[in-house]
Amino acid sequence: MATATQNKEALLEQYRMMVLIRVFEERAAQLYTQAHIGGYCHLNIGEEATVVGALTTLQSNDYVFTAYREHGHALALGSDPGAVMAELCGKATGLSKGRGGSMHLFDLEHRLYGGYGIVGGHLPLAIGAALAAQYREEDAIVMCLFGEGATNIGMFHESLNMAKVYRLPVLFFCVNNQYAMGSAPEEDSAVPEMWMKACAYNMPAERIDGMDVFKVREATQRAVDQVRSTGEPFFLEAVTYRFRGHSMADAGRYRTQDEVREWQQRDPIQIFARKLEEEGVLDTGLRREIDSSVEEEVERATQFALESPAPDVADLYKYVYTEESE
Amino acid sequence: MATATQNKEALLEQYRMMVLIRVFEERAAQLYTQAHIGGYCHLNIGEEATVVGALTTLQSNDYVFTAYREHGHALALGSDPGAVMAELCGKATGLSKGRGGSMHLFDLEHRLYGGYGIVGGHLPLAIGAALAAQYREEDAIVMCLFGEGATNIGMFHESLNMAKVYRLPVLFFCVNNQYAMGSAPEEDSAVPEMWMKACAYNMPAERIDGMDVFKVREATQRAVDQVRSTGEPFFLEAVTYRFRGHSMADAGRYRTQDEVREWQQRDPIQIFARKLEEEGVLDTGLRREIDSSVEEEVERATQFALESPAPDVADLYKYVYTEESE
Amino acid sequence: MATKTYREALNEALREEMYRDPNVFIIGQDVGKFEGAYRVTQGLLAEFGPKRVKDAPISEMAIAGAGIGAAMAGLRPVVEFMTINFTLVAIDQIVNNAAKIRYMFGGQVSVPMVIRTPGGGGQQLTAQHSQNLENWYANTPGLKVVAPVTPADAKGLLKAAIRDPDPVFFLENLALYNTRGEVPDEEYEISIGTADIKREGTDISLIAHSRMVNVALQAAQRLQDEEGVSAEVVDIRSLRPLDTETIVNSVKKTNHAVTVEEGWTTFGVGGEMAALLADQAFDYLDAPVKRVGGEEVPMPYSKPLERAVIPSVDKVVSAAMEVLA
Amino acid sequence: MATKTYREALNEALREEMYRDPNVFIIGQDVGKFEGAYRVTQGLLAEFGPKRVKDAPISEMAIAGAGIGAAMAGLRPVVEFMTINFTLVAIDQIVNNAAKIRYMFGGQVSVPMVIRTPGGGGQQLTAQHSQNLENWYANTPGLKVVAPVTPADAKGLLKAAIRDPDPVFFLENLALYNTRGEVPDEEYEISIGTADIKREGTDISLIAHSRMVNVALQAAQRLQDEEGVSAEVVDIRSLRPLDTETIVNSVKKTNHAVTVEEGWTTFGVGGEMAALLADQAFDYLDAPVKRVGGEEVPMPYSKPLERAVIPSVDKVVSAAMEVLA
Ligand SMILES: Cc1ncc(C[n+]2csc(CCOP(=O)(O)OP(=O)(O)O)c2C)c(N)n1
Ligand SMILES: Cc1ncc(C[n+]2csc(CCOP(=O)(O)OP(=O)(O)O)c2C)c(N)n1
Ligand SMILES: [Mg+2]
Ligand SMILES: [Mg+2]
Repeated sequence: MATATQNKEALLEQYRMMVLIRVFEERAAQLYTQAHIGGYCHLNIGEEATVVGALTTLQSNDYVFTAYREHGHALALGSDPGAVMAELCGKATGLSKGRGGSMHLFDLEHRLYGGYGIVGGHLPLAIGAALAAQYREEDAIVMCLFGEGATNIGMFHESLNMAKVYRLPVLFFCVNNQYAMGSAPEEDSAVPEMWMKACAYNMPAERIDGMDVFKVREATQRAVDQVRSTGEPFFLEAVTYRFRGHSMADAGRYRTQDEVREWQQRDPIQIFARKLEEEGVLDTGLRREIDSSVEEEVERATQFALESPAPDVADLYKYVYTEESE
Repeated sequence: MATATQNKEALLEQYRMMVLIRVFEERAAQLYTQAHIGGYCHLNIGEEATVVGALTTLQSNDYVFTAYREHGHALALGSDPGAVMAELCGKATGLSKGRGGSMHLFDLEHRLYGGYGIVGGHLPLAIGAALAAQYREEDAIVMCLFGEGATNIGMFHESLNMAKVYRLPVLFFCVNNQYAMGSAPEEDSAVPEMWMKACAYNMPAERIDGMDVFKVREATQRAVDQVRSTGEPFFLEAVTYRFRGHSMADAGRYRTQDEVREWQQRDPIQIFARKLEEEGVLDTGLRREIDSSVEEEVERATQFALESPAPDVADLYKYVYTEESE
Repeated sequence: MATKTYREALNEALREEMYRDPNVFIIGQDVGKFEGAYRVTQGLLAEFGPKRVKDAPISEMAIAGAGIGAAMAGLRPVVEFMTINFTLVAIDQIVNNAAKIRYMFGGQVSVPMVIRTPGGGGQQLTAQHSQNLENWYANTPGLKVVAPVTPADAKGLLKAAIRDPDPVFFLENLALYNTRGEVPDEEYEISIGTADIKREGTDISLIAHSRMVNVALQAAQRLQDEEGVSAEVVDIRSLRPLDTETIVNSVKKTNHAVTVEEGWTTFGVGGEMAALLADQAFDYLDAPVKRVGGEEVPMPYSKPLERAVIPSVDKVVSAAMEVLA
Repeated sequence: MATKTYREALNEALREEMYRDPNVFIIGQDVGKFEGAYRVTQGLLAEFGPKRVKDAPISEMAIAGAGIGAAMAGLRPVVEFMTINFTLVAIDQIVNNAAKIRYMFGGQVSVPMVIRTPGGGGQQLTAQHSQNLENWYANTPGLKVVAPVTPADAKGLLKAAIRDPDPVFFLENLALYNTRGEVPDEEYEISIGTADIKREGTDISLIAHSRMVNVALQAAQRLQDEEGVSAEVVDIRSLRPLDTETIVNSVKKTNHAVTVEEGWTTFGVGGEMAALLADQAFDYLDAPVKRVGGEEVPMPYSKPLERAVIPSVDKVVSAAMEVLA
């Protein structure tokens, strides 16, 4: 049984985290329509199994680089939901002090080395962090997450090649949610499955069901261990689906409602809950308890965000340069 | 027998062209040391079989895009040696009117769509020309040549992917001369052979001996025909060797003289001549005749170049914009 | 004349040019099925089909290069970049190929291509998505660069750009798409290389391009209403080639100048304007030329910080009063 | 003080900093076995081994990004680009990551990295290999940009750049590598953000950076010898941050200014200088500010054409005499 290798608490914590991400994102969507959040806002709803399964396999000195769809990543790594929500609301108490917003979360303590906005632009950075780990002979690895759309950009190619040439400990983690804005992989990519691209870099690769947190965790843990022990890169592709639009403004004309509904039948949280119930780890009471504690947590995070002050305009030039603090 | 499918004249013309390229390049090297040629100057010496084998398979409406090591390409496509040498000398009578120099030969009449200086920078252009051919339903194909070093840059990846996604008639022709300046493929590339990279684009690919003009021609002709008939891209890798430095200033400390000498044993012109002699197509007399007529041709080209006028400085702004002619 | 949005004007220009010339086609990310990240290409896929409206992978270098190569082969590509920020990944193609191919090959081939893209900030899109890089393109010979502010200019200049035999960088602005203005019903073009006086005045010239022209216009109104100052608003409109005559003549008349731009001030567009005036209108200037530009920080997300970065009507009015003091 | 070439001075700075700080390492194409396309890293692979001197594939985006990521993780990378032209393929990494990471993440991480690369023309390297793009980098907050002209400045500024906690774009110049000058024997640094008066004068300020400082110096000598004009040569040296005080003070003294740059004039470095003066030295200027810059064409190959493009001593002298007329 897939759960056998993990203890009950860890499983419940994964469940709680998936629910936390879901509720957090739903609240973020609300705050967006209420204009507390602005700009682009990309949600993880539908991708919770992938996010939690991937990010709970790391050790505390590993590095994580990811793209702009990263609220869940921060939460899964242990960032304070209040600080994440505050960042989304552009507050001084936010994870990036209100400078970064939804797309640019960074949490040094929890080793989140940033959410980035240029598609594929963070892959080269992951190479650099891995180089540093290798240089200093740390046992740290780098997990670098990106969408399937990002595999078509030049930086993807250069980064995978360099990771292999330098033999760097990077786990390339492709979150294939099947759309890059309005484009499906069949329309954008010469190969239909992303793991296939690893062949050009002589890199081991695997494709996994991203809707099943068990499978994601299991495969990721194996990959993480292999990267750590060999010091060489690995490529994982998790197939998932984003239930919402690309960002908050997306008419969704590029896919049918039927398709969305079909995928919603495979809601990763429902799948996981059912499995945990079957295995006696979760029951209706406990589930309700967890769910409502998460609701409260998100409510507290939201209140914290809303009540936090905006950054002081007098600090506009702070952080441009290291010494500068005018 | 490899020659059986080709008539004698064609074979002798290929021989003549290989010698022409060799003699031309040797003369260019001289002119460089005499300061008649400046800037960067990249020679094809050692690569003649690849150049001639590849470029003599095209029809007159095909497009050719290549990199800065392209004197031989122009000659093989039929450009006037005088105009090529004049360009190298920066003269108004040059192929690119003295504006382009060694790296930027262009000959609209002979469908040479340019030599380019940014490694990999011309691959996207080849996509565009192929798009135009497809758009207008021409039966033209695009041959795009580049070094093995260029396969590591992002533009390579984006171009191959796009060619396949749009199903474009492009023959990607990798001239693997085993060095990118001082770097060998083993040091730069995650896979040891370049044709292997085509797997990431679901593209048919083949590796050939680039020192044997028969083999190059035969494989290229097959590839050209396939691209033309299917309208889809193909990837060829020809393994060759550059006998000289990367450009005129190259101390060559990254390889041993032994290695160079070993490869010079496989001089493509000698190999071809021997084969043609064995098959009775060529004999010592005819060979001497061809060689000396080539010498004369290069001498005429050189005189033409040296005697040609430099561009008029008053025309400095000519060609910046289409209407402009001040 | 009908009133249209900037977006509609662009869409009309594209549609009309696609009807006029079968060689005109559109290529870019999500220009088709998604109908454009900012819906400028709305309806065009349905009307012209996938051959003329080509969705592309996230491969900006290949997209730009494909446009250039297609133009070299005689087509008339209109390349859409979702925003100007993403041109950075492909700037090598634009600067080293589009701009130089004609020249370095001795005039044997032209590159009749348009690159359309919105720039600017103000939407809380943060540091990587709020840039103004048009001065870099305007620094590059071989390119033409235009930056219309009104729907009428947008339509007329886009038509001119598509018909131009050389590569044109066509700058739009996120905050302009929904703005409205009168657009002529009849067929027309606006010449690349012409600045435009958007408001006449006698006391000071406010020199701007793209969205900042609107800020300058509001500032001019405030200067009139509150200070009795008659400000002339010069819309640069074409950054390359520059209509230096119109700009210089305005200042010869008003003897005072303030430049306004969304981008970072140092090494920005205002610098070129001030330098032009310091050279060609030296004897006419009665006071220092002041520049109002974006604060020199990566764009912060937080709304009050972002607001503090982008030039405001207040800042322009203050700068004008300082110059006139 | 010993006389050294610009190349030797750079090589020394690298070597000394690598001994001083084990976190300093070099990454770039052909920096190791090939010993550097322009031999600046000569001998370093042998001395420090492949961990400290990393040869890289032709993957500029990955190289730049690897530098940035390593810097974020606490190392001190010195990234070599073979020439400034190839930074264009990686400019997105430099502008959108190196320059912005500290700010957009609220100061949690710095990017202590140096990008070294030669710019400029004059070697018949043609359009794609003869660019001057430093004004674009100097337009970008978050970056520092320096452009030394003497071997002594090169060494002192490279040391300062390597020790700086923020990303520094370090501009060299192909035509300077073999030039010689005195270099102090003792340990020293030159502060980023300081301009330098390379020759004192009273009649006119010639304002330049990088190799054009030498052209300005020759012009100053000619002006002295042939026209009896005392020209002051201001070496901008640091394009970001700018030492506006030194530049403005020079012109307050001489009341006349000519700017000289290798790059294209319009939207170039001279524009910023002229704008600075039109603002802060307005009352001191006795004549228009003239700019001498590269002719606005893609660089042609032919020697006489190339020579016509790059600012010459003649052109600087003429511009100075025109300003003083
Ligand atoms: C270089 C670049 N081009 C285009 C964009 C606009 N854009 C933002 S997200 C996106 C789709 C990315 O899809 P994918 O990588 O699959 O990630 P997902 O959004 O599905 O998580 C695009 C095209 C961008 N940010 N950067
Ligand atoms: C983007 C870019 N990076 C670096 C260079 C410098 N450079 C010129 S040629 C070359 C080697 C290219 O090797 P390869 O592609 O194998 O072609 P070859 O020279 O062997 O024919 C390099 C690194 C360049 N021109 N463009
Ligand atoms: Mg996706
Ligand atoms: Mg090679």
